[in-house]
Amino acid sequence: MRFGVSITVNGARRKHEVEPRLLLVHYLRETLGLTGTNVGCDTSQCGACTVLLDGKAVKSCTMLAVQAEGASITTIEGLAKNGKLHPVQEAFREKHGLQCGFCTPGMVLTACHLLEKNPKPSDADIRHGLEGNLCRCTGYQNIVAAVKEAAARM
Amino acid sequence: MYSESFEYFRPKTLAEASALLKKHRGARVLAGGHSLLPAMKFRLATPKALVDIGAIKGLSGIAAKGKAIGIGATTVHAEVAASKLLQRSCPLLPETAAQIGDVQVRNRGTIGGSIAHADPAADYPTALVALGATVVVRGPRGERKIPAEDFFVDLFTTALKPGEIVTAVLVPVSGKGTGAAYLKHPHPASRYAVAAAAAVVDVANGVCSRASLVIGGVSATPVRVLKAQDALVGKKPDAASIGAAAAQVEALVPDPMGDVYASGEFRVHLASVLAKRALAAAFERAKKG
Amino acid sequence: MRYNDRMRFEGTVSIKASRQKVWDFLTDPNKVAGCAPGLEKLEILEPGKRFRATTSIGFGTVKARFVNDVEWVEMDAPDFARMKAHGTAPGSGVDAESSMRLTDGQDGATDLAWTADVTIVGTIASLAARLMGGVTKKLTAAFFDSVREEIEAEA
Amino acid sequence: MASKVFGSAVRRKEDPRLLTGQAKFTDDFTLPHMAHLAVVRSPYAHARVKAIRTKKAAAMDGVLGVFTGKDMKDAGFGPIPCAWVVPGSNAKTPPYPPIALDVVRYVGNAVAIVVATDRYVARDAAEAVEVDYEPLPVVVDAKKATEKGRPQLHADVPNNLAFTWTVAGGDVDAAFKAADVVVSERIVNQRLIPNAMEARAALADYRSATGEVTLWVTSQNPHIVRFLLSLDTGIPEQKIRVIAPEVGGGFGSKIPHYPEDTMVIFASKQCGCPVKWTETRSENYRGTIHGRDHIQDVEMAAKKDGTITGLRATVWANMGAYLSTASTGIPTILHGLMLSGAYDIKNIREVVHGVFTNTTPTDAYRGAGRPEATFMVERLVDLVAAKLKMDPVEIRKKNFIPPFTDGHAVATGLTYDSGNYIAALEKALQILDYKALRAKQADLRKKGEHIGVGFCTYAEICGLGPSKVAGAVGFGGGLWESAIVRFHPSGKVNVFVGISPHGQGEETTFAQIVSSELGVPVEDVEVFHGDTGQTPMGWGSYGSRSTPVGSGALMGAIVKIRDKAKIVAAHLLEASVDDVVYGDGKFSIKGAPSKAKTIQDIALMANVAWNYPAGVEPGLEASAFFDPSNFVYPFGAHAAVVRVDVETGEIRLERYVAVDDCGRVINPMIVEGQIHGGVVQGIGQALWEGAAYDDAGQLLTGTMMDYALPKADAFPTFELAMTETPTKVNPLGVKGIGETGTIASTAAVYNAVMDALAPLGVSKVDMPLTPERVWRAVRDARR
Repeated sequence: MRFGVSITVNGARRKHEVEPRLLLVHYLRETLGLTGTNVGCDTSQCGACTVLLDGKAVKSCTMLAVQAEGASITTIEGLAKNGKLHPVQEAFREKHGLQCGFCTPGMVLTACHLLEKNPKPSDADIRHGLEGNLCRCTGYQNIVAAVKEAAARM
Repeated sequence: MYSESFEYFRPKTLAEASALLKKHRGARVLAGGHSLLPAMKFRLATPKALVDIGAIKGLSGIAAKGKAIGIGATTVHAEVAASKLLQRSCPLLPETAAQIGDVQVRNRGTIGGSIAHADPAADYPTALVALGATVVVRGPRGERKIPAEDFFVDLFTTALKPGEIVTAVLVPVSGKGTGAAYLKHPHPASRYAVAAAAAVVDVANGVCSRASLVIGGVSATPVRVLKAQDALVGKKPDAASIGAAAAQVEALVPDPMGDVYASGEFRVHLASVLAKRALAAAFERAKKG
Repeated sequence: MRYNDRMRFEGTVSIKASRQKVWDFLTDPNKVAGCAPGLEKLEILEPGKRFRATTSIGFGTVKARFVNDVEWVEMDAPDFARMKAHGTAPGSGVDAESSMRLTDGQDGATDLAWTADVTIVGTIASLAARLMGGVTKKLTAAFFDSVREEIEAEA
Repeated sequence: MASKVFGSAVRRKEDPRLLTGQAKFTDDFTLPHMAHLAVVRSPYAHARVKAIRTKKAAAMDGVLGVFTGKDMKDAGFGPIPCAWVVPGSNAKTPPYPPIALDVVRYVGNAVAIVVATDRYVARDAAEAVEVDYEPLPVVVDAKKATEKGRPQLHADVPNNLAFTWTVAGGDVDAAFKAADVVVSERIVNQRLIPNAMEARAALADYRSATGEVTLWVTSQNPHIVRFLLSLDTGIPEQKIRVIAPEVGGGFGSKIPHYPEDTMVIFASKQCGCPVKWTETRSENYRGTIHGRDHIQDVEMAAKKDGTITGLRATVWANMGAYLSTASTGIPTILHGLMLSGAYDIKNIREVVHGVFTNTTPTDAYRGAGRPEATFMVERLVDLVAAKLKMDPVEIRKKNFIPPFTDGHAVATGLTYDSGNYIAALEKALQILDYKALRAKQADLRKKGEHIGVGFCTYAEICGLGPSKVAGAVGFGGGLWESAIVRFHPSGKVNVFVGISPHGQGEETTFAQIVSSELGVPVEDVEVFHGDTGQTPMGWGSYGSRSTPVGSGALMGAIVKIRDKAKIVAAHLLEASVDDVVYGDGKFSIKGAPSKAKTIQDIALMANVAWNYPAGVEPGLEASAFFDPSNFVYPFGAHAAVVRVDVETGEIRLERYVAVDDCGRVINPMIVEGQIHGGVVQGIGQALWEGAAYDDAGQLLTGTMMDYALPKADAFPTFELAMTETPTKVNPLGVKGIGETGTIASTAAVYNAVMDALAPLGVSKVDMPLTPERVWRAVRDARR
């Protein structure tokens, strides 16, 4: 059985017939070839697959592509505009908020959502706001610094 | 992991959804999917069909309904946590919602989905039972209103009958002199409640006039600590009476759940400590409220 | 961090029926399998000795489909029987050994004392560790309750 | 602008691609006509495989093939080799077939593979493969496994003893006899799951016409993988190209050569199409190596004045069901030789038993052996201090090896390169304001609050290492490094290196070195790594070796470039080579700085060779190899302040101070980042992480829902400082920094928790320090 979906991804309307069991993350990675969204676990813990769904951070591994019908999705590929990094991306680079970079797309998008809701977060707000994203490299300290830096830039 | 194949339906109305559930034996309702999809990915749930209620209008949102506040079944946790109306009129629920999972989970998981899944380590059931909330369900034979306490029947098992769908949750508006608190010990990995306690108390003239204490995470369903009422009502809420009330927890669960992270014995101990702290916080708030 | 995952359950059920009747019921795969929670399919592999039951085991939304091969390994009619079961589900397995002893109870009833040792392996054992004990205990108890109801309904 | 080699926080060259989603990890590659592989894994920890029925799976739509261990064996694919067999340990290396042949020995052991056109279909088909198992008795505990009558894993390995290895120096028994005090402890250094955020993946493209295969794989050392593949696939080394593209973290778990590497090659060969396998996280928890897992019986002897005189230990190291690639070297060479720590302990003896059990194989995990040694030493030092009622700081100061710059020999036979342990500790005390902190602690104790201060003053061995030592200790390869520096006509540079970084930022560090040493802007340098078809032979990134060993090779190539550039410059400036001097990116004539050529001028001329010295080869490119004369020994002092809620057993980390010394610091931003990450991983071991098996060999922490990884909200802002004690082992005087945090922080936090609980009579709680364990310890002590 296949089901028609129409989803706006990074500003472009995309239409496909997909198997209902297809996870949103696989729709993005394999159907659309947007491999910036990574899969780090299978139980909704790590947050590597985080994308913005109608502006809100969600885990694309815990959502069916068919559930995104009619929605607007931003992936990491859609963040930089005209070759210029988004302020959150800039801040991550400035503050060394990434090492291997695998968790980074999810981390950056969660940070975008966080700053949208709370433009001037404290360290504690940031640490709490990132509880759904795991990073095994950075020890989080520079990620927290990066989100603060981004807040100052935005 | 990936789930098995299934049929998928996206009805536009509740009636249509009920009919689909009736027609497809073994079909499951899909709301946010944050309880169901992880189980399906591990093939621990293998529904033949999913009925996605995400496109049904009017199932989401928070609104005052007389002396109660209605929360639509597909209202996500983040919306409950941020609701000004609830923060004013029933602050226990947003306090609970804010502690579920993580940011992304709260952006997608729904109150109806959570309670229909009835995970013993979920947060909402404990709080809803403590509040004396009502679960509104609709099925082929119309609407039913089920007290939260009767709704949670067993592990992953609710009072829902075949074809019935949770449509809303009604929580009472808390009055002056009411204080409430929800405390949990989250599992360090999953953030599910290893043990939790929800307390709702009324204080009049410095004396406790009502005390509702419920613990979660320790057994199949939330457990109401009835004797806490006896220990507190009519008394001044102080360390002694609160301690006496919380002490009732230990004797209450003869056969608590345990796992590699926390034994049943420790869960019960944690629950009693959390109960004590939740009661103290609730009384503190009642004083201010 | 080690702990034993082998679960042992036991219980007694009093059934208002004769010992022979209870025995006949319990040793008839068609009847006994009907009491298994979530039975989907039954195949007799060796009459009176081995059968295969496909069951959907779990609670509410969380259920896994197990294919169980069951064998009577000891039968001492109408007093005692012991069976072994081996089941598989996606990524998981279950091994169970169950015994039952029948004795005469009060007023012509039969007392059924049962034990079950259950080991669950694979995905389910690790994913649902928190819940396994409770689920298995409840299901086993439900099974023997159902046996009682069915026999008493026949009588 | 050229960068400074030391002390510049140059922003990372790696970041733009990683920040925009343009970086390509292994699973991001899709080749035309590519199929997906799924592995059927044993749910039993120990069982005989009686039958495998593949018909139903093979008949499913989209399935290209279902294969068993016998199919692989018949096609000439041999067992996975163990590449480190420590000599003198009577080591047994039973064969590790990529797919089990008749017996499965751990949950997750492969029993069959399925190849299909789609990953979902491959999974469906894998579920449809029916396997009959006959369960066998199981043993998961390493100490028990060596006892009589326990289940045996391998026919020719009595008592499951993979090896027994001893390190001894001095006269340890005499030291214990003469001791004023002896403390003893059973320490369980629990099993951990590495959890690189990118699980493993492998994609093979085999071409039957040429017999060549390209393997994209998440590896820390593609050259080692190529070498080992040539041994087990039967494909000659020159026909194998191994590419480690973007690698999402390793922490040791991507050192080994894994069964799946050969499975995808076999499957690509059989099915005639590229085949990709991508691990799920729960699969990773069973099929990718674990780390640590020691049971240590250990004693320390001391004099009344606190002088430590001896250390004696017996260790049971759990190797899992098979010997993984580097496994035997971890609990021996990288652990046993470090038992003197930062102290002058004259008498040491340790016996290590490597033991097979029905668990996932273990191997290197960040720190690899050294955290197990450091924890042991640092815990015992605190226990001795407690027994003598000494301050943990005082006992450390009393026993430190005094500052040295030219080598210091310890009882285990190693010679440390350089160290100044007291300086690091003094700095940490100053940051802590130690006196005031103890006063505050005393105050809070009176109020019934429990805070604790804990220390770890470590020295560690890394920068692996001299190759002749590698050979002597049984490592199946060299441990030198290589680099090629290639100037293009435009003056831009490519560097090709044998190391294979995956998050450590060497593309930036190395560009910084080239920039500083040759006078080119950092942005003009691109560093390539991780592709055996493109980069020179090298032994990869692990053991904090990339910068200390890799930069040695890079410096060798830089010197060669400079030497050649001088010749070209002399020709262009019509001067004698001896009169040309290099400085600030310019080659000028001694005494006449205005007459100069830039490296860019020279690169152009060397590449076009229009006006060129006779007898000199055109081109400006140099390659160099570097084999260090010794390991390097970073050190430092870490301190933790914790608060314990004794009612619930919950622990809150309030402060963390880390003073580290990794010799000279090239990029402080990157060095600090390494420390942050390492510290969090080590704290993870102290407080949350632990792989738990039940007695049936089932992994109870089988997913990220149960295995607790550190999260952002559990930490304060760390307070970091550095001391700088250069090494003479490599040209830049640098030491490794990748593992120090993990080596130090577990003991620091553990000691802090025990310090908090000391007034309650608690001195031991097994790790991880879960609330329940803390609560029980407090309750039992009060009884």
